[in-house]
Amino acid sequence: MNYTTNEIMTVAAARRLPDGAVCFVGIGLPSTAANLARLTHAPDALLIYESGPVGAKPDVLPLSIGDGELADTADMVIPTPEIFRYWLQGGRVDVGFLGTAQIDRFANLNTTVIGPYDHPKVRLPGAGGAPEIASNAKEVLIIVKQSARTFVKTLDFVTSAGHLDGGDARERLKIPGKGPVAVITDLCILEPDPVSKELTVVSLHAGVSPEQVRAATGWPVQFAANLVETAAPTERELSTLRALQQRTALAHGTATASE
Amino acid sequence: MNYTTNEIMTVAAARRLPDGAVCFVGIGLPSTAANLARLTHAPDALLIYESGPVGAKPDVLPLSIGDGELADTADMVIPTPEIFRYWLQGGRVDVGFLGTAQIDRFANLNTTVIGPYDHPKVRLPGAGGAPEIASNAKEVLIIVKQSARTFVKTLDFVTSAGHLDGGDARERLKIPGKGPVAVITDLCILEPDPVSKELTVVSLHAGVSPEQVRAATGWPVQFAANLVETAAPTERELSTLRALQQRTALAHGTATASE
Amino acid sequence: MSDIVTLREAIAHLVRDGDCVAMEGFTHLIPSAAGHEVIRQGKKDLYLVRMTPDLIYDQLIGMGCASRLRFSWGGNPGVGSLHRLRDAVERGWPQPLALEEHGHADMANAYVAGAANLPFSVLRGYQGSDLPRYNRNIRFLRCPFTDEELAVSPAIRPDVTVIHAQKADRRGNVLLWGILGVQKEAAMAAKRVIVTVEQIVERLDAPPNACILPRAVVSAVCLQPGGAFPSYAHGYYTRDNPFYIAWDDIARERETFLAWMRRHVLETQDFDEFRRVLGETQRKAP
Amino acid sequence: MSDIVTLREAIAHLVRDGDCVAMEGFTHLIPSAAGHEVIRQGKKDLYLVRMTPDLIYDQLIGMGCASRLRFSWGGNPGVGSLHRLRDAVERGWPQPLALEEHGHADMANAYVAGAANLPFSVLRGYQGSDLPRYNRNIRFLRCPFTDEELAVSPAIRPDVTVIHAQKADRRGNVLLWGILGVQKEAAMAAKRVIVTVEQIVERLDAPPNACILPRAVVSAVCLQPGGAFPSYAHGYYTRDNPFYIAWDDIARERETFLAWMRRHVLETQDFDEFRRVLGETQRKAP
Repeated sequence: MNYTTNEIMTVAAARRLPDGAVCFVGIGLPSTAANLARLTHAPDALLIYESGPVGAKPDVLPLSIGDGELADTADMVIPTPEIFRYWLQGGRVDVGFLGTAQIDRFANLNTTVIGPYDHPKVRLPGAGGAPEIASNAKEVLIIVKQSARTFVKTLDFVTSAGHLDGGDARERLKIPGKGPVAVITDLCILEPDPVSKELTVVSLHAGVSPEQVRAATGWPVQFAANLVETAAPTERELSTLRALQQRTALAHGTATASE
Repeated sequence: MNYTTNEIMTVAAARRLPDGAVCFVGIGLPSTAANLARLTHAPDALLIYESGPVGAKPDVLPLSIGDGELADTADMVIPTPEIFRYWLQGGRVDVGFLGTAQIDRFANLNTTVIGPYDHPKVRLPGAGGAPEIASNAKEVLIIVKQSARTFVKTLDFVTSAGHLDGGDARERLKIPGKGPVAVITDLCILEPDPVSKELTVVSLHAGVSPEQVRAATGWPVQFAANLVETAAPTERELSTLRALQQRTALAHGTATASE
Repeated sequence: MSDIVTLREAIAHLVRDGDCVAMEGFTHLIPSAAGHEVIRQGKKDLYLVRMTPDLIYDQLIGMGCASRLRFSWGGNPGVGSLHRLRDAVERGWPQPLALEEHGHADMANAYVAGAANLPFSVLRGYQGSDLPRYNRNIRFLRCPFTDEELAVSPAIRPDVTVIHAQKADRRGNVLLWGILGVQKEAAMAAKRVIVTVEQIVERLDAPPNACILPRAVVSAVCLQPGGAFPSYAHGYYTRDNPFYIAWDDIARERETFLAWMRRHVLETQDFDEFRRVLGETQRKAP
Repeated sequence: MSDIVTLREAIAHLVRDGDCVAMEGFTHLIPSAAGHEVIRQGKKDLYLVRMTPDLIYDQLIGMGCASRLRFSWGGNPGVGSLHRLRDAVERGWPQPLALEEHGHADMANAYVAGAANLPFSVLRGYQGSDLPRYNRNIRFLRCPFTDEELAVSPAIRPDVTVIHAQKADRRGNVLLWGILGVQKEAAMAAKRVIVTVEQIVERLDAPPNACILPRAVVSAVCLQPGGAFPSYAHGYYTRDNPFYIAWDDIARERETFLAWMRRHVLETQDFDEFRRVLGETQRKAP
């Protein structure tokens, strides 16, 4: 079965969400992956959106973080402060699912500015919930398209802490969560080295060469000794994802909801 | 029309609640007075009970602070933390209506212990919401039966601040609310002196002599120069109060709900 | 993730001697059945927490289950004193009870802080009150922006919170409505949560923005219709006011209290049998 | 106590130049009609606050109404950038915009603190983030009990909070449901509150424990059906996703933006006329 790089990225990300996990979901790619997981191997994953829905089971993907579909299908809808205070800060979120504009070798994230903060070249939307998801979720999954513009040597701004300067930096700052445990891209899967915490390519998607990954990474990226190929999407994963995206496009009158 | 000392106390207290006021209501006498006010001159008073009802309009008086009748008749029922945080501490309560076990000449209140704290003669129920009602409500009304056991020279314990040691003591501590503006008893009405803040008898209920008040007060109580007689309950006040108490007795199978 | 189990199992597995236990309820939905089961199982040395300790706390204290109490108002609502609480505080019977006393606003804040996983709560209060003199856990700090002085208290983080609710679904999601008190915050603040319910249903059919505790925060759901007696469950039954009045007599003396507890709680298997026996002894009473 | 007035009157009397204004909505119930009226009345020098500034804030900023913005995520949800916000920040057009940037959790906390009349909020967060380096209002303090370090921010206390809701009754009590965002907290934190509503009814007929703003906290209620367009009002109409996409083109260049604002907002009397004119210009568009 043929599939696109976006599809394998989404499928590979979805697979990392354990069934039964409480998952704090960002809009866009994270939301697509989390819902794909829910519709395949993780029917009991509890999806939380920062606008208030807990246990959302959208039939079509939300275009915005506060779509009515999320409220209609949720186990409950609570005020946003409770989401952040009782659920996220409360230590009840197992997995935080994030996207980003820039990422560095220790999976620190920038969603604030390109260029200097006071005279930005590009003013990005900003932190949103990411800094506290990055610190308080028990673990963090990052899903992002890979390019040298995105995977940079030095972030222009650290919005959300990954593994900071590596090693036990998070523990030293007493950050509650474990931080990023995987970065899933359209080319490969990276995981932090157990000791140095530097992102290491552990799995290449079929047909992707190490050179392609190197070219799309702004630092000399490490590859795991036991580098594997990402298992291709199963027919069920692919058909579920495509049906979800088709329903979404039909509902929203757009084909771009998953991007 | 004949009336009891309890009735004139309740009626006199009810009259002090302005129409339209947001009123934080304690159970017992305060609740009776606040509801009498609502049923007579103050139909737009918004009654708040600490268990959660806002805008309660009970047809029968609650026996407990969380009776179902309060929830059924309220404009809304919110969690207790919101009552204390957003409404009381939020500065949205115009009048706090309190009872007490002991009161001193500056209208400080004790509802904690009789005797030493660590070896109490009588362990009273405790603070409840009173300390923060006493400090955060814009003004405080106190309704309590008068006796030398209750009106004491020195409190065994200051649970809730009245005017502390008098004068501008509250301002000096930056307490937000004005504090007690009147104490309504079964004998008289006392108000703090505008400058010294010492409680002063401003109105005697009909048939009560200054000697009776002195005997029921544990300090040499002051009388206002322009001491007046409390206006007798009107027929409407009295019939409304009696009907309320009758409905209450019928509903609860007890005649003591208003005490 | 919540399991649907018997109350006996839930208390046996989830409440341990020495635990900090919050059995909350603001006159509504008081977890009386769960309180009885804690007494039946003879739990010891509990650190009880509650804004408004009432009859079940009087029973737990009088039966020697508790060594410490954090609270803000301890009384029989609408009736008067809790005689067993007073006996423990005034005369150390059946054992001394250490008190940590706060105001309601402070307790409510401290549950909110616990639910939010903060170590302390901030309150605009206690000015001029003697409470901070007797409770070293009420402290003060200055606002880093305005320099105002504010009171702080340690957050409440119960080992176990026990509440009663109207409904659960078969997956363990819990719905409550009416007067909510601090139940939701007490549950969110706790390590383990036990919920007794009036009813277990296929679907909650909750209105929008209802107060729900999702199964992810509930450790055990126990079906116990009538489990809030003598308190009430909105939509199911009303408050048994005469029982609150009767409790004043039962609890006033140690002997009557112990005899009543023996007959009604220790010698009964569960809350259903308690209700049957209580019905019998009440019929026999004059 | 709330009065039922026209939106024009409410904005004229309750929003003043230089005010701190929170027009909240978390993609649901966004007070678009009220935002337009602020622009029509040419309010100046506003200190805007919002977790998720979107199209109406883009419009307010592009029309020169705002000099300062406290926020945590500024974008066109599901689409991309806010071009007018970016132009103000990147190139100071039509005037510079001072940013006070926080995370969502911090903003939500700061509204809660404001509603609770506390001067600051406490957050477990920002460790390792650069945000505190660029926002001097994010500070740190130590817990007086555990010595842990926690972040603090100034509470949000808007002069005016503006929200949209589904229903009000004739006395001015307001009911909203569905995704609530921080609207209730933003309202409780404010000195003055304006609420536009889809409908004014005799009785709210709210379910138990619904999200209600009683008239005691509402300054003005304005009937404005459709007032959340292009956002949605749960139970009334859905989100106009194509308009969000179209906004990207409208707002990308200063000239197209100004022409659009002139034709659709400045030259219309109210939101009803805006909707009519928009319908016409959309039909004329290819």
